[in-house]
Amino acid sequence: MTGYELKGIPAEACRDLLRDMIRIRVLEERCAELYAASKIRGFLHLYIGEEAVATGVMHALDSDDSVLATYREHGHALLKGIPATGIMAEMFGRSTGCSGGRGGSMHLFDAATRFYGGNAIVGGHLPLAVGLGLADQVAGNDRVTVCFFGEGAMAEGEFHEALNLAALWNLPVLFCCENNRYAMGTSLETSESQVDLALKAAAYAIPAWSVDGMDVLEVARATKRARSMITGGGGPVFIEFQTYRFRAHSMFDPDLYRDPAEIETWKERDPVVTFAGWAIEQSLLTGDDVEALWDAARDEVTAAVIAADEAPLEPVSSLLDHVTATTEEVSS
Amino acid sequence: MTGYELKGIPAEACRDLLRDMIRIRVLEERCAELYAASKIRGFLHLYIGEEAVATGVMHALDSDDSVLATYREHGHALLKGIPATGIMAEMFGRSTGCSGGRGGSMHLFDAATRFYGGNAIVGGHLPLAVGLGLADQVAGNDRVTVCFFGEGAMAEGEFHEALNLAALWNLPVLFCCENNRYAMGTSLETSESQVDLALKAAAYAIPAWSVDGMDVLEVARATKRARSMITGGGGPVFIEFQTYRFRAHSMFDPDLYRDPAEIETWKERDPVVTFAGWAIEQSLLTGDDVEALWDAARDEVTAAVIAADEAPLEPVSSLLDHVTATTEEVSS
Amino acid sequence: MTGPEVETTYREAMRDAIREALATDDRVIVLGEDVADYGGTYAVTKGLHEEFGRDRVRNTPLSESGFVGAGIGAALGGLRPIVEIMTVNFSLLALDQIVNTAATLRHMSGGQFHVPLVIRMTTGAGRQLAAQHSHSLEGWYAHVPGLKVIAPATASDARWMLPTALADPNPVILFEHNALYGEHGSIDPVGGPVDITQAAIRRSGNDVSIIAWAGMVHKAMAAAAVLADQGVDAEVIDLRSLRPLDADTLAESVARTHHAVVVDEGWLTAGLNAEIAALITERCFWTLDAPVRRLASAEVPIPYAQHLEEHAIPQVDDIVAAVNRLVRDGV
Amino acid sequence: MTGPEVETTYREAMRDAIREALATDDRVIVLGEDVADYGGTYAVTKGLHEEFGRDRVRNTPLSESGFVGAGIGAALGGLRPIVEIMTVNFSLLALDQIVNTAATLRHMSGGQFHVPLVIRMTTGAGRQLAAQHSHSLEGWYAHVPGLKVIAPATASDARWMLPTALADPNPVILFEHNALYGEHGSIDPVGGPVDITQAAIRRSGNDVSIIAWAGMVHKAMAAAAVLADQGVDAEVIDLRSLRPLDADTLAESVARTHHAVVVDEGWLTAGLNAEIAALITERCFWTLDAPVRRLASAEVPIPYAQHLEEHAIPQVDDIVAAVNRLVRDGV
Ligand SMILES: Cc1ncc(C[n+]2csc(CCOP(=O)(O)OP(=O)(O)O)c2C)c(N)n1
Ligand SMILES: Cc1ncc(C[n+]2csc(CCOP(=O)(O)OP(=O)(O)O)c2C)c(N)n1
Ligand SMILES: [Mg+2]
Ligand SMILES: [Mg+2]
Repeated sequence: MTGYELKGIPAEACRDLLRDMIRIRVLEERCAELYAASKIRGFLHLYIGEEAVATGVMHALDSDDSVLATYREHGHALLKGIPATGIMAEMFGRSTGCSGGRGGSMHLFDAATRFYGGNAIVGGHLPLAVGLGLADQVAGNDRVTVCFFGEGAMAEGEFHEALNLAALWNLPVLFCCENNRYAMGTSLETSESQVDLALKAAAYAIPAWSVDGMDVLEVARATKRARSMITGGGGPVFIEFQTYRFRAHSMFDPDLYRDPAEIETWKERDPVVTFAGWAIEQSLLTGDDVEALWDAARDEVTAAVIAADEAPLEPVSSLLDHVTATTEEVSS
Repeated sequence: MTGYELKGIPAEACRDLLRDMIRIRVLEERCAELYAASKIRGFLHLYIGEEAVATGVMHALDSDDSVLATYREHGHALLKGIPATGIMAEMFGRSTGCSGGRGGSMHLFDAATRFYGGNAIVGGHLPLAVGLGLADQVAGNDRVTVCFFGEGAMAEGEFHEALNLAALWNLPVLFCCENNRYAMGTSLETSESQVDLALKAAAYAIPAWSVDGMDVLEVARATKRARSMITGGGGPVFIEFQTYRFRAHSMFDPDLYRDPAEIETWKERDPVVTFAGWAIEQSLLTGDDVEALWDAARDEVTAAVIAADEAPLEPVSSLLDHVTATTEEVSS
Repeated sequence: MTGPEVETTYREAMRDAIREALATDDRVIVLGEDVADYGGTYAVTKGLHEEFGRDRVRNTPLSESGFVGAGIGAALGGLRPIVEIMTVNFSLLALDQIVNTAATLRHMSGGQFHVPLVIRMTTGAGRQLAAQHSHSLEGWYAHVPGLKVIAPATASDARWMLPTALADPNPVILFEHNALYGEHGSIDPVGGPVDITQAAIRRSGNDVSIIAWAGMVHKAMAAAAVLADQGVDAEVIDLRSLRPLDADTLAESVARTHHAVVVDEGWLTAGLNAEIAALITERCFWTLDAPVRRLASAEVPIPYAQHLEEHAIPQVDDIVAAVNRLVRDGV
Repeated sequence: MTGPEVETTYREAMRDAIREALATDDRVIVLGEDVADYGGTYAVTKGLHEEFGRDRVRNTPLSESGFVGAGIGAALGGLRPIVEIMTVNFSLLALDQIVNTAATLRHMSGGQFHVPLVIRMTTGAGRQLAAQHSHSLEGWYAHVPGLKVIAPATASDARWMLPTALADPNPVILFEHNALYGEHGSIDPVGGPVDITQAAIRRSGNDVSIIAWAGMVHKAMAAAAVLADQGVDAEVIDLRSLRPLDADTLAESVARTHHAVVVDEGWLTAGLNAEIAALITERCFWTLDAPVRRLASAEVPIPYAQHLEEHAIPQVDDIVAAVNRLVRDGV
């Protein structure tokens, strides 16, 4: 059982953290149902079990910070500020989707909140994060670029190239490894010869540490610390968040490679349930408060589903839109 | 000044080491002349200054070991056992060349001695070394695959992917980094955020150390030690050899990026000159012995040049040969 | 050697082929992301690690360049690796290894080395996987001297093209279309290696030659059935081998039908469709009644939304319409 | 706006273009291996780091995927990066970033983002650099929706195509042919961005249209001079833009000359040459007197030996011979 400790986190922030974890959980569970109902198609990757990571990190960021994530990004998108309606409509392939229906589950984007996807080539977005950091450094912005990726991505060459560049150029980038111990069916032990992931960052002289990714308070604290190191000019930071996905990799995955007992053990540390229990125990929240959060999340997601279902499709005549941009489009 | 120490190296081996360093030096200097005379074309990368690395390593290997190198590989090819005639004819583009004139300076190959190039995509041959090691492991050979590459290659993703695979699978591969401090005009400091290169191997849980690459005895000793760890089943080893190239990167390089004083300082540690001097001082060799080694090397290379100059060209009608293999070709 | 045909799926046929290779040749290993416990992204290698062990059916980390390069090295070292890249989309990460090493080694060593390697990967769109997971880049691979490129479209070819590929001393790229795995078909269980120098005429006809491969073969066949009802007798040619191309079969067919339509799931511009059109035109300029018609995907990164994706890719109706226009109006 | 022409080289013209971009737009940075102290592999950026500092003319480690991806990110973040990949051969390592990210981001975000990035790289063979350093893969890039692809063949275009590319809100791939850097030419120092929607007719003629780009333009011009002496009046078209292609100029020319020869330094099969042949045939089927003739490199990894390399690549004599056969014998 996670031993939550408030430390510097304000009590009212706990409610917000719980609320957001619940919002992700509800969104994801609804996605699973909608996939079964064929309303959502393509690949669908759920974040259930890992909510504390995105939630803790996002709460420690400035709204102006840039965020990049993988194809398992609904939660990150939601907390970055994309309305559930935009996310759901996207997965329904509707024109009101946050990517106009062209991206789907794996490619949520939002320029307004600086959410740079939704990237489906494992490791491919790490160099992008470096470039965004470089642009901020050149412009003198004190924004941080936060890049989420799985532990599986760390075996890709891009990981190595991106960390080296970020460190060489002292860029304001926070690398957030969501170590859920599996890359599809490949366990960390068969993916990395060195399973102490923070050690890898040392190969680039990047400060790095490992954090309990099931403890939303620890996640938030670690991120705050990293962010202030970065905005203080200390260059990139790497954090490994140790977490676990409770569901299969995607809706196609029969999950043959994990011991059900292992899954159960991790479920005992369910970040939403344990944190809610602790908050009640600590009298930070009442049981009714928690129920209200679930209700609100359900209402939010239900409204999004209804809106998505009613939303229009992009006309077929628009198929070739947005392949290249015109000067007029980008200057308007 | 390098403080050579014999330690376990037999005295007669010293003569062989010196002989081979001299052979490389003479070969390379002749190449430079032949390039100026337009007898050799394309890109030409010289190994002058770095001879102790290839020499020390090669002397510690079994003749059955496999070797892969970069485009700066004439010396490695020579010591692996490709006759100077085959090397020179290759650079002349003749049919008697070790690659039939199709490879040139950057692509010396020899199946008989297990010399797998001559590879001109920086970092591209590291995964090949992993595969050769895998084939040996599967077949139960106790061969070692030795892969040379520059420090510049360590920034490429392939380095990272290859080391991880080799370590994960415990393969018999020796990674030899020839750290000559520059990748073309890019200094190590602008190429790597972490300049302690052996530390990078730790990120893959690979044993690693750094060796004075100007001291042929140290190079040989380190390689012996690594080789026996590997053949003992210990998996891959990484060695950084600290060295320096006395010439420009290639014949096109005006060498604008190095301080001439830096070059001079390193030249004081010329591996051929200092080792010859020490061997005489230690009475391991006489001055005449050393002269004889130079003479023999000059004769060897001169003969190779004459033979290359007289050698036939491949007929133009053979242009499309060796694009794909036929079953008959490979089974014969 | 032939025996009684049995019903199976494209996926199982492929698996049987791999199983046979593992069982009959010690040098064969299977390498790739999730080929073991997960069973392969498309479940092709499912169960094989239990049969042959994790050393021979070997999971790799996410590192396409690294493990494809390792496959090349292992082939050089005497093994016969079957490397699986999950999809052609990720093969871009390994393209340097394939083009600069696998395809060049033999030539640049003056014929000393050869690289007997099979690289399997899925290709194609149609499953709402969006822009980064829907490429059809067969034409790129078909461009490269030193490679052979094949694309089984039927269960039978899925079963019997792998032995051909494994017997080949060169790097062979084997494309499996992601929409075909569930396709049923009958195979000859004791058939034998397919002759990949020959394109397969899947349907004979006299009015038009429809040329396709992989997923598009099935759409071409469906179109031919519709066209038959409309009085147009279409010949359907399944290329099977994309490098080298069987130019003779194409030329012979078009010389008879005087009309050709190429159907390519990849993008139009500079796709393999262009090569086929150019090749046919060179060989049949004087017998063609109209220019070769090219049907290919719209010039757009494949969108997620189903209706948009459908319109981006050539469909049966598009083929029917194109053939009708070509045969009746000459355009 | 035009001024008196000045003599320069292709290399210096390119450098002037980059210098102007750095001087007039703060958002421009130059990124790549050895662009600073070394001066660029082909000395194009020589001295610029002294003028503009190492932050704006920034050396990268050997990590093509990493720094190209960083360039894409920087473009998203508001910069106008000019990324140099030393040669097209190494661009294979960055192809995932270019194809899966740079080319898709706009579409898959529903038009929210754009990637104003210029990627420069040298291309071509002819310098005895052998199989891993001699590719001509322009056709691959020309295949990809979301990219624009240009290839200046003259000093003037080298000077004035970069401004066009930098003004474009999309990723633009700019190919420089390695054999052209020393070419002299006159440029208008106060010219202005080239209209890359238009191919350039480098020589007007009535008997045959020779279509080329980059290094092959010069060989086509030399061939046209020889052909003129032989009584054949050749038109030479320099494509300049490889994506999009200026199909109208091609069609208009071939409708006049009735004969077309495409000269491609890349390999024949499924090369850009095939697209041009197919495109022309579609537009001019009824006015062509013979099939479009494709001249391209032999299907072999480019060998080192000079005589073999020469025979692998289309030469002036080959063009002359092909045109003569086409114009006189119709093949
Ligand atoms: C380059 C690349 N190779 C393979 C894939 C297929 N794939 C998608 S997700 C995945 C596993 C990634 O694992 P990890 O990075 O740990 O992230 P997680 O899914 O666990 O969040 C794989 C192999 C891909 N999308 N991109
Ligand atoms: C992938 C790739 N990128 C760039 C180049 C061009 N290039 C050739 S050698 C070289 C420098 C390599 O430096 P290093 O690895 O230190 O080896 P060294 O030349 O010093 O022996 C570069 C950039 C290349 N051949 N391959
Ligand atoms: Mg994971
Ligand atoms: Mg170096």
